[in-house]
Amino acid sequence: MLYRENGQFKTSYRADQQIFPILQDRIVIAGLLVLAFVAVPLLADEYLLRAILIPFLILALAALGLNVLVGYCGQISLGTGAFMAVGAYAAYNLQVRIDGTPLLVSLLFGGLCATVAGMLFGIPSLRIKGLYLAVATLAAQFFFDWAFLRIKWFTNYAASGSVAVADLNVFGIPVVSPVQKYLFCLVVVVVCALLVKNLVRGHIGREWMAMRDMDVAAAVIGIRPIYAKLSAFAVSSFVVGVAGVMWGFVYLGSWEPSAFSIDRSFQLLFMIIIGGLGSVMGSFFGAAFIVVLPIALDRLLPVAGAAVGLAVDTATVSHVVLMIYGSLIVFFLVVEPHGLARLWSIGKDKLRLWPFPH
Amino acid sequence: MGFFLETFIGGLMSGMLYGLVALGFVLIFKASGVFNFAQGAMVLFAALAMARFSEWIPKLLGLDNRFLANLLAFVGAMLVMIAVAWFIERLVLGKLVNQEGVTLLMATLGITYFLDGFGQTIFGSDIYKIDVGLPKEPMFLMESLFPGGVLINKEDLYAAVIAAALVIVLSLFFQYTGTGRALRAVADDHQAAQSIGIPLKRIWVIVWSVAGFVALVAGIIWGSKLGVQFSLSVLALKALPVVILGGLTSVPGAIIGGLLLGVGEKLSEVFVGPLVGGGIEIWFGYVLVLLVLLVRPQGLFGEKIIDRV
Amino acid sequence: KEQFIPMLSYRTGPFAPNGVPFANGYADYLKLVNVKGGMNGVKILVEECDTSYATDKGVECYERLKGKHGGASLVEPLSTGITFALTEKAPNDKIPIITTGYGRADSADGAVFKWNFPLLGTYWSAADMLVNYVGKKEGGVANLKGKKITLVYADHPYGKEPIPYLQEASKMHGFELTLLPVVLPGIEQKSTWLQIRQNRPDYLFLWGWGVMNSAAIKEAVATGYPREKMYGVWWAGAEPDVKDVGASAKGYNALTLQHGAEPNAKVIKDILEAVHGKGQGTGPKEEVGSVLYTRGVIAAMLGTEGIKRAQERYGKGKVMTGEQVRWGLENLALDQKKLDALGFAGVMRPVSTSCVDHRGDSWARIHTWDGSKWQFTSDWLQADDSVLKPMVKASADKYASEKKLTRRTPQDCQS
Amino acid sequence: MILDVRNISLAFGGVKALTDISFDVREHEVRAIIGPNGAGKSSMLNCINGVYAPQHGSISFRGRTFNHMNSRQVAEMGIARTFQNLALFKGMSVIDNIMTGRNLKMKSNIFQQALRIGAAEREEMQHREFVEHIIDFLEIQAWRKTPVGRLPYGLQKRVDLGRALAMEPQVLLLDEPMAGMNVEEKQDMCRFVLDVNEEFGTTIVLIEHDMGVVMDISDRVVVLDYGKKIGDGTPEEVRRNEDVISAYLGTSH
Amino acid sequence: MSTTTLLNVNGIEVIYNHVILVLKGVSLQVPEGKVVALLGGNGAGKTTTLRAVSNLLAGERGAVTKGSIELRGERIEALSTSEMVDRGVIQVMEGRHCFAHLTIEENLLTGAYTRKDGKAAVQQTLDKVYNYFPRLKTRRGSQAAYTSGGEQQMCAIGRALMANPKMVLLDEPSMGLAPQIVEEVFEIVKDLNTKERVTFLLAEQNTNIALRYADYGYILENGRIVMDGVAKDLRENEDVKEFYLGMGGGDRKSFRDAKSYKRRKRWLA
Ligand SMILES: Nc1ncnc2c1ncn2[C@@H]1O[C@H](COP(=O)(O)OP(=O)(O)OP(=O)(O)O)[C@@H](O)[C@H]1O
Ligand SMILES: Nc1ncnc2c1ncn2[C@@H]1O[C@H](COP(=O)(O)OP(=O)(O)OP(=O)(O)O)[C@@H](O)[C@H]1O
Ligand SMILES: [Mg+2]
Ligand SMILES: [Mg+2]
Repeated sequence: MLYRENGQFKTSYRADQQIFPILQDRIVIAGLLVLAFVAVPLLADEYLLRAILIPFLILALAALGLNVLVGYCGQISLGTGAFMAVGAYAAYNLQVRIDGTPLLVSLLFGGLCATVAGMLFGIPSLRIKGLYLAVATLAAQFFFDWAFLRIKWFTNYAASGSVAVADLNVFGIPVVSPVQKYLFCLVVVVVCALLVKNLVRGHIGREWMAMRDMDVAAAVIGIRPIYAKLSAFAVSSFVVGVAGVMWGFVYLGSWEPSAFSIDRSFQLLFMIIIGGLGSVMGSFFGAAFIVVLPIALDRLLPVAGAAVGLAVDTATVSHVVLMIYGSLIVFFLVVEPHGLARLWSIGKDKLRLWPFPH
Repeated sequence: MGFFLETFIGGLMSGMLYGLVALGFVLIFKASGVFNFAQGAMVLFAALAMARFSEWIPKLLGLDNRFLANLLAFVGAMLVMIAVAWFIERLVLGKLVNQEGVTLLMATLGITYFLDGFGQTIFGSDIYKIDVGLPKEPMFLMESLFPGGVLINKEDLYAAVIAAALVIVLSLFFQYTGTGRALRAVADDHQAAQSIGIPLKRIWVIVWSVAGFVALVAGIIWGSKLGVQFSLSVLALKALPVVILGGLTSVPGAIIGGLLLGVGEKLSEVFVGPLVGGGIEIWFGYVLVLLVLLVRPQGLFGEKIIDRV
Repeated sequence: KEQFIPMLSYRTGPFAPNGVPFANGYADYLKLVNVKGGMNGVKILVEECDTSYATDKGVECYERLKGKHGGASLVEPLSTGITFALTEKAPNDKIPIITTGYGRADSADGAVFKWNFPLLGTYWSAADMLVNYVGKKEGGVANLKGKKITLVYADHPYGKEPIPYLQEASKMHGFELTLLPVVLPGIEQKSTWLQIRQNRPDYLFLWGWGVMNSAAIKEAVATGYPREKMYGVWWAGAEPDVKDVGASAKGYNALTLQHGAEPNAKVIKDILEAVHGKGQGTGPKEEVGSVLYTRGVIAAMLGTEGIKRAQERYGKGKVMTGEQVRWGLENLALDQKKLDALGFAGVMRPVSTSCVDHRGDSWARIHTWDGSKWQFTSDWLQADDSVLKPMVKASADKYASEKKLTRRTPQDCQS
Repeated sequence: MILDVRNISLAFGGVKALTDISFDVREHEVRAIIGPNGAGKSSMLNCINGVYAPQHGSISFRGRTFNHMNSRQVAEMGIARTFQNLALFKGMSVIDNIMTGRNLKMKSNIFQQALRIGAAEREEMQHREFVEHIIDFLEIQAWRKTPVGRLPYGLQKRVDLGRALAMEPQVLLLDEPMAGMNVEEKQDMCRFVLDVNEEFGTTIVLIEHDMGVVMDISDRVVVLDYGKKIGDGTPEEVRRNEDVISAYLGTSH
Repeated sequence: MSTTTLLNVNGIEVIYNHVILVLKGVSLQVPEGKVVALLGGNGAGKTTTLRAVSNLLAGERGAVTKGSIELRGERIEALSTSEMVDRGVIQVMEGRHCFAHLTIEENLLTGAYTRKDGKAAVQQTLDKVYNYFPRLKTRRGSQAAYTSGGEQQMCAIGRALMANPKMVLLDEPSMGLAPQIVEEVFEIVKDLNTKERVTFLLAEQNTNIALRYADYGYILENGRIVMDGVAKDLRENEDVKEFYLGMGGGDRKSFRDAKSYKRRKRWLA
């Protein structure tokens, strides 16, 4: 009975168009934000921050960016890793070449360079669709992989092709300790999520979705495919580029192109599919599923094994983790093919009706 | 010139082998509209089964005949692949009828993880050997024409012949039999296919079994070339541009796409690669495909993409 | 009271065939130490984490393990990619990184890389020894002039490490260097070998890992390139690399990280008896003493010896902190006597490190596959530090300036 | 004369969908296009709004003549349409679907939208209000936030109409808007169409197979058969036309 | 009714997506060899009822949660669609659903997938279908996606007939068809019904014609059966006349002056 929207009347369209129109949702979200901004930094240990929350946040950001393109605009991309790499290497080069570039400037620069790259490789989308388009973006993926590996200038002539960045700070506040890094990521992610959410509920977002759902009809009501698709590529690659910068600068600190390999692209695509295409929330669910679950399984399994008196060796654990993980993916898809975000909203629908079944 | 020819032929051979993996993709896509990400894992799984069976069976039965051992192992591995197909239908696809392409793609990813883990658990993760007697030595042609002759791998040649035979049989099957037509119908619209009584369950088990068979053949050929090991599963990535170049729905396209790509890759790497630091074949193929798609968005032999209001 | 050593391994993924024996050797040796009463009474606690040779998984493992059980005393990342990532983290966490025969070559410079220990050898020293060895075959390095050497390498930080040295050497000795990258996992190498067939290099160096090595040898067979002219680095010279090629791989050479397959070494026998004999072996008995297994044993030994060395200064029988272990590793003095006592006679030569030299002496031999096993075919080789030192220093300086680090002062060396 | 179609021919390979079709549409009238299945009615609409490019002929809109227009231009000139096979944006809610119809009129740039301040926000509210009027008008308030994919067929048709109306078009092309509806719903739909026609002066071009509807609400009728025009005139004239009777109406009407 | 009951739907409830309750206890009987019409406005649940019978709900993430469905006394909820087709029950889906990439002829031939009586017999049925819909014959070689809406509708109906069914569930067969073709389709229904004793359950918006050809009718509103009766009686019913036949007060009203107010339906009171 707690979750009811009865009695909450909207008196203006503005109120009706809020991101969370239901009061209870707003309370929950506010609670989450407090948790994330206050409780987590106070309570979480270094491992949780460094190895789970920071990569979770950054990959969620990248997934969010990809979701704009795939989930909202319907253009399948397997070049996310490449656009992350473009962001990271662009920002790195700016740092190396102009001493004392502020982190935020690098971040934006990385994002912008990724935007340009994204739009360039988005051009074929005007002609190529669906899975076929995946190849265009794969071309980007492999091309940039190669370029950062082979063109020495990008890595500032580092012998192994691996680059590293020095200590970071924002407006003089250092971003070094896990808590600082975490908070920095959190702020960037929240801001980006908000901006993206605004876009997708604005008219540009509707253009993207229209393009995705029925492009001929979209054209008939006056949406220009070029504009809609390329703007989706641009926004998406910008966010992805920023995530790339963060992945390199904040999470890894030192990286080589394989940090942004095709595996990363697939990983991100899987995040948004399992999380929910066309859902900002879904990006976070998906990232959590794909980042956290294997780690959790990996840690739980030996404990569980020990509990039943089985000493499982590392290899078996890894293999069993793979099997359970694969099964869970299938399981969740069977329960809800549209991803965790949809599962979540169905859950809410049920809650709304509770205690009646329908 | 001799070298050019050699590279060209080398490309053709590689391409044929890519095509073989690509064929598995095409089969499943054409027959169920599923882009089967697990094809690579299936190749690995089949090859592992084959390699281990051909090792275990002689031990178990005290057999000393390599041919017989291989034959038994092949049958065993095929049975395993049929079982895999059956389970996949039962536990995964059967429950995802009429869902969108991405959902099914994702489900096949789940299958990939599972097969990777499962295969390594029961078959181990070492390098294993498949020896079906494919010759390893090189063969030199036209030695009178070019110094050193033109090198061809006999192994590749055999593989290419097998691949070609498979393709011909499968293309005929799709084009000219009622079941082939039914398969294409399923790919277009699961629900409508169901509504006219096409038994999806049975069809899917059959198709996945055939794909399992193709995976097994690819696994044996690649495995006997390279040894059977986890990396075989990344072959799927090699097959990706091939399927798309040939067209997702075309059986001959898989092979022709493979040939074109193989040749393009090798020629570019050998003749252009050194100028820019090498390693370009990995992206060159994709750029090549991209260019083709700009002219033919459905790939060379794919069915025209329908967009109509 | 236990000393915690985290263990990053990869028993899954494309590199598992090579990762497993190493990990088993590493684990078994630590078990052996415990069976023998620990390090001056301090038992070792091991926790393993699987990285699949992937950098981000490795980093997660590191983060997971570093603070456990009172803190990790050292870490062996077992991947050049992971090493690069951890190099940035170690100074904050104060955990020394041991990279036996891998990692970044310039980290031999302890004055900049305070926490890295590329013990026994780096890829530059490996390349140096190979060049000198084939030079000697030609009757002196001077005769390398005009010769063709091709490097087939994994397109990965690992494979790229030797390139700066080889380029330098090709300038110095006048040989023609061709670089042929192979994308990992390296199963498709046809174009590489077509180029080799055309180019017909006099020597071929192979910087591969995992299935890439056996694929390379198979391609060599298929294109008729003589295996005798092929020289692998020490990560391309183990049983899994040649096993399934069998007789066709005969004649293939590889540099060793001092040791080869050592089934007869005392330490291996000890392990068989005290660990496997009690049913506590980590892997199958057959692989004990194989090349990569032995390397795991050595890597583990270097770690424990570093800890023991630290105990000499900070108190025997005590659990050492990462910082103390770092001192121990930096002042390693493994002489022949100690090695003999540990059971490593004939397996490896003495090593000693210092504040500026985190690598120690780099020795190696060549071993050759005779169709069924590895056999030493050369004398001891040693890297020529007169060439390497300046290169290491220059590279380390560049790193320092990028990271805004200053070289350690002599006082710091005492800490 | 708001729309003038002259000598349009369109063929797909061997299939002649339209041969030399000419007709005109007067300002403010309801113009029906009828004909047997496959006669080329939908293709005609597709030519008018730029989805198909006819091989011959031209189309004038308010005196401007085009051989081929692109869809965007057509939309800008004020021609909207609905689709025979429901081309709704399936993943979007009813409101969003109709809001896309307002897209041409929304001007704020991407940055304003990202921040959702000032102009962007105001614009959004303004158009939302307009869309609410349409929703009220079509009586689909209860489904506002439902994803259209889940609506029953008939309601989807209404949303399709709503989306076209949101463009405030001068000419509205309707492709079988009443297919799959029962009489009561058809009556509603006719009411909507006539209201639009009367209140906003929108010109209507309508394809429909229900002769009752066509004869009742249209001012003039074009009859196509196998891509050819076989009749043109008021409902009464068409009803008496022998060709039309034999090709399409049959005797029962 | 003297004939046996072929299909017996007994108080079924259907829920989509675990939350949306669409059918709230629908019961109906279809006697063997009769034509039964299922009428009702948009969203009443006609399609859902048919899907429940032919077991196509799963693909829409719907499920029958209560009640039972029997075919010749056999419970069929657990059967798959293809097993239903084996038992002679076939559905023509709403919205055409032709196989877009297959040609019209291939579409029709897939319809005969379950037939075991040989090529000649199939060819005969094919000729029969072409005979019913000559338009299809002229378009036989083109891919279904490129045919007009009406042609696709004919294709979908023809495809179902290719299976030689015993019972056909027709979902809005008249949609998008030209008037004579609609008449034609219902003539076919009558033809098959009388000559081959094929049973029909048809969901149809065109109440007028449906009630002319049907023997019995059910009216569905909001997931409930609100009225049923012999077709002739229904045609005479005042409410049906007004709401479904558009003949309030006896005569057909012009669409031009159709009411713009709503009268409450009596059965909703
Ligand atoms: N896949 C689905 N998911 C959720 N709800 C659905 C789904 N399909 C139908 N519905 C809902 O079920 C109700 C009944 O739909 P149904 O399609 O059965 O109606 P109908 O009587 O066939 O209408 P129409 O005459 O418009 O075809 C509608 O309210 C619709 O919104
Ligand atoms: N894109 C296309 N490619 C090939 N043929 C087409 C295409 N579009 C339409 N046709 C053919 O052109 C003819 C006219 O089609 P159209 O859709 O205009 O018919 P229609 O009059 O709207 O019929 P209906 O009343 O059945 O909707 C049909 O025979 C159709 O098959
Ligand atoms: Mg039409
Ligand atoms: Mg319906």
